[in-house]
Amino acid sequence: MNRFDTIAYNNRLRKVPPEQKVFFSFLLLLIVMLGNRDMQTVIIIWLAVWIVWYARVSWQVYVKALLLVSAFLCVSLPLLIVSIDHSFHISVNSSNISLVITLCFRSIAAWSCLFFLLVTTPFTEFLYTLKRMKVPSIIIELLFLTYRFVFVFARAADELHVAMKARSGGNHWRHAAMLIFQLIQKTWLYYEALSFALRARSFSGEITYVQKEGDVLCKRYLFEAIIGVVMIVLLGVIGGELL
Amino acid sequence: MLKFQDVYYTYPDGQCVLKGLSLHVPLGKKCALIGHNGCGKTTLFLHANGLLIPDSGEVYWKGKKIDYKQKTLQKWRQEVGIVFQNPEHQLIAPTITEELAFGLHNLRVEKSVINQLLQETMDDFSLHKWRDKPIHHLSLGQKKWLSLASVMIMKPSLLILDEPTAYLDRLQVERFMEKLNDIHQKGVTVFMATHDLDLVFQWADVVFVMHDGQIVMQGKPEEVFVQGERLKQFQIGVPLLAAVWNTLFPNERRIPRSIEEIKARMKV
Amino acid sequence: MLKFQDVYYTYPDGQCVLKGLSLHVPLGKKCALIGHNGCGKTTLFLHANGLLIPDSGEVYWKGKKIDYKQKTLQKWRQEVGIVFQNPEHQLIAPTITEELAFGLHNLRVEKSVINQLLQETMDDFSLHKWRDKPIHHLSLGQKKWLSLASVMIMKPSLLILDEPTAYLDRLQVERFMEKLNDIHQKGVTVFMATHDLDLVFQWADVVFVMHDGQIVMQGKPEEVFVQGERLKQFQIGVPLLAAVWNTLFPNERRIPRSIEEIKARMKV
Amino acid sequence: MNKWKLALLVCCLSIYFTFSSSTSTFAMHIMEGFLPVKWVIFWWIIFLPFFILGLRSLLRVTRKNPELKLLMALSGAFTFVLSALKIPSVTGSSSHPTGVGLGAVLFGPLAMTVMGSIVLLFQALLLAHGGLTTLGANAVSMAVVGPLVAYGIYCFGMKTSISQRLIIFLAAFFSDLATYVVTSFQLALAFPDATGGISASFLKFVGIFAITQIPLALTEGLLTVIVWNFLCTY
Repeated sequence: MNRFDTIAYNNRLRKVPPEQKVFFSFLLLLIVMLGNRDMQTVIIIWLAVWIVWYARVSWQVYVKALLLVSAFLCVSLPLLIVSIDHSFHISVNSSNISLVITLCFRSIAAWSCLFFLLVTTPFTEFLYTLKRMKVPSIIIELLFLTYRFVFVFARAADELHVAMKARSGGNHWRHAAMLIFQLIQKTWLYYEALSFALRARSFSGEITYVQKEGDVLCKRYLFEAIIGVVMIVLLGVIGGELL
Repeated sequence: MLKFQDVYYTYPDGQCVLKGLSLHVPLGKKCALIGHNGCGKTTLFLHANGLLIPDSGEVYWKGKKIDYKQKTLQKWRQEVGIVFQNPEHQLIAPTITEELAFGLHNLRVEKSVINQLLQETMDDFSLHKWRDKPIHHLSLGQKKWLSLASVMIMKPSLLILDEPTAYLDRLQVERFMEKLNDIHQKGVTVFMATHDLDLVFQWADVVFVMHDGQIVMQGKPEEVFVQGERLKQFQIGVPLLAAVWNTLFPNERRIPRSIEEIKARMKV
Repeated sequence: MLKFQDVYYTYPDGQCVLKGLSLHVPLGKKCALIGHNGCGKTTLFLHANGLLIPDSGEVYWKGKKIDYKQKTLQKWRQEVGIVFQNPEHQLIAPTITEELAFGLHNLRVEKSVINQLLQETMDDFSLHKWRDKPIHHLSLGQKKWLSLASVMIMKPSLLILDEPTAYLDRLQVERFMEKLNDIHQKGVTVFMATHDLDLVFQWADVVFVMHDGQIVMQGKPEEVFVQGERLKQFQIGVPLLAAVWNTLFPNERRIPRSIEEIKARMKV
Repeated sequence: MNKWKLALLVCCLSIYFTFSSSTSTFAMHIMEGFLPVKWVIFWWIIFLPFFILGLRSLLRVTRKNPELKLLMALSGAFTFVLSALKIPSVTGSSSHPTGVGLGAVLFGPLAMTVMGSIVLLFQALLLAHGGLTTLGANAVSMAVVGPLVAYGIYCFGMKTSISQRLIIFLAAFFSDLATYVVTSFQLALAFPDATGGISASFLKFVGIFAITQIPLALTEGLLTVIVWNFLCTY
């Protein structure tokens, strides 16, 4: 988790306005969901280029994540290929196989869109975009605060776990219960301390966030994105399978 | 400036922490509060801007008795800035800009003013280089620095700090104290609790010794730290410098407060 | 006793922290590690009982090269006890008794032995009076004390401490250091990282200076702290005592390490 | 224990067990792009009314007491972190809407829906688990049905004289089962069996998941009871 988050702050597309990235990946996601297999293949490859080359995310990270997702997929596929009739007779149906292949391409392409967003856009900047999209402020506030605390707890959990390991522990289910218990205590401690801090700063009942400003549209990437999307859509139209 | 008169406070769990505390923080001075852990320092600070309300006794701010109405509180809290011990317990927003703007926005300051203050504070605390970093990528020292900045952006007239130098290394302490002196130069009264007696000795104008919910000694550091025996009774020691000096020159009552002062004296 | 040879370590996020570190902690000595924040001290400690595995370089424990097999690790971790910086993130069990027994349970020590060790440790650290308290009701100082006890119950032969005195008041520091000396007297090697140079100067037999992932200086405190200029380069200062002494008696190279030593010298 | 503290504890526990480790079993988290478009839309439409109702109840609660936002965010973060931790026997297990219902008693059941969805969003955007298109479907099983079942069992249990621990165990156990049945149902609808249709497909999914889910539901129920014991004792 820390890893993807760190990459999101340090990749080469960091300075590209978040709206551009969010819109781009959402648009591609839409095309993936509606499009055919050719379009999905092109999108998988194209996004790999964006992620590894333009954003300079290390290819090991990308490949590892991709393998993990493929593994998840593989686990679930046999279930779909096999069909059982009422007499518990197991058979393999050829129409199922083509369904599964379609599913594979769609899933991986959709995942690519999500992953692109994940490694190029810091979560806070994603929230700015949500705000522009007029998502209710209570949701954004909660996401905003949660994001801050996630890393506080991640650290606490991590240090507790190291301390357990230092005393040869951490493999027992009872230790897991202890860890959860400690984290709950920390949660309460944080609540008490932070509510003082909030009041000390005249908390008005509304957690705020300023608009990120000064982003300029990045023409080079915008240009490529538009051309690419148009070409993919054309590919779909020529293939005649769009929608 | 800030005055406590006979303040009593008992926590809801029955623990009585302030037991008739009286204290006067004078305007424009560098004040230090010392005392062993658990003597009530943090509780005292929480009374200094109305986060806790005394069970009995009065608190005065700039000569006026505090009435704990919402409006008074809001103004008061803007004028008294507190930097808590643990920056993790103070920083609320996940990014630096938002963290700085948080207090201002709560006071419904106008956007253009916020932006201007943001710019100033970023310059003042040289935060520009971290600007794009999220708070969870900062080190502890940087978090401490940021929590000071996010309090100072409110332009308080009294700055309260709880153990600001713990876990910092020498260079970080130096930078931090330099900044505090800067802030003090600009007219802000500074009030700090710490265990670092040498720091207190060198830095403070006034020292308050707290013990068991009361202020038991106060005065200039050279006056307070001469009374080694009494301090011992309150579980507080003597700054190393004072101890060395007393050993070397037991008859000389005027203790130098820093190495520079020793150097100067040696020359004379 | 513990030896690092040319150890390199890079965190998964690409941050290179140890850059060819070599270090030898001698048996039975009181060792101190100093260096500015972020120089890699904590990472070094995590290598000292196999919580992290070096990218390259070797670690030796009692002359044997560590092979990082499960069995070696378990024995090693019993022999090297680490007290981490933040007691909040070290204590894991809900009660004091369970916390103390935690490590022993993991080693599958017999119940009767555990009970006996518990009794001993409780006596030794005078924990009886808190025995029934849940851990989250302890103060920070007490938590630190408990985390020391829960490491010492494993009878390690090397004790590692990361900033043990931060946030403690003078009396607590004194008690803590007394205990450490006790432990050392019983034959345990102690290895401590701290920013309190005066403490190091008074207490340590050997000082290691760490900078940017390497050990750059080492030796007896009197030898190390004489080199003020070099230390400055590593963002480390000089203990106050040494600074005072140098100012007062610039020609005297033998710096006393404590006030007692000054007193003794004055008599002579 | 004061009321809000209790609320926090329950809420944390509950959300935690909902999501504890859906990371390792694909089953409980339908991954991005897995569902065809029409089902994506369908489940979003089912999910949104609950979400909006939840949002309204949340607004009501936080307007009265703004600091509760802090509490909710803290428990959300807590949940998310535990779900991302790699500790044996914490992960490797499945989803568990244990006490979402219990948290619901204090926060209001619909507020739990919002918190649950937020955790799902975090899992998608920080870990790439689950997904945006499938968020609707996942939220229906984990943030709507699971909590409701737990809530129902809790309310029912409190009226009887069954011991509290047993109620908690049962709430945990059954809400987990409910979640996985719903997920199976969602998958069956989207991928009907070529010969046996939806019902055969449903049996197929339920049958296979049962092998992994029932033991996990049992162990996690026990884990919940242990943590609950700690909380009550100390």
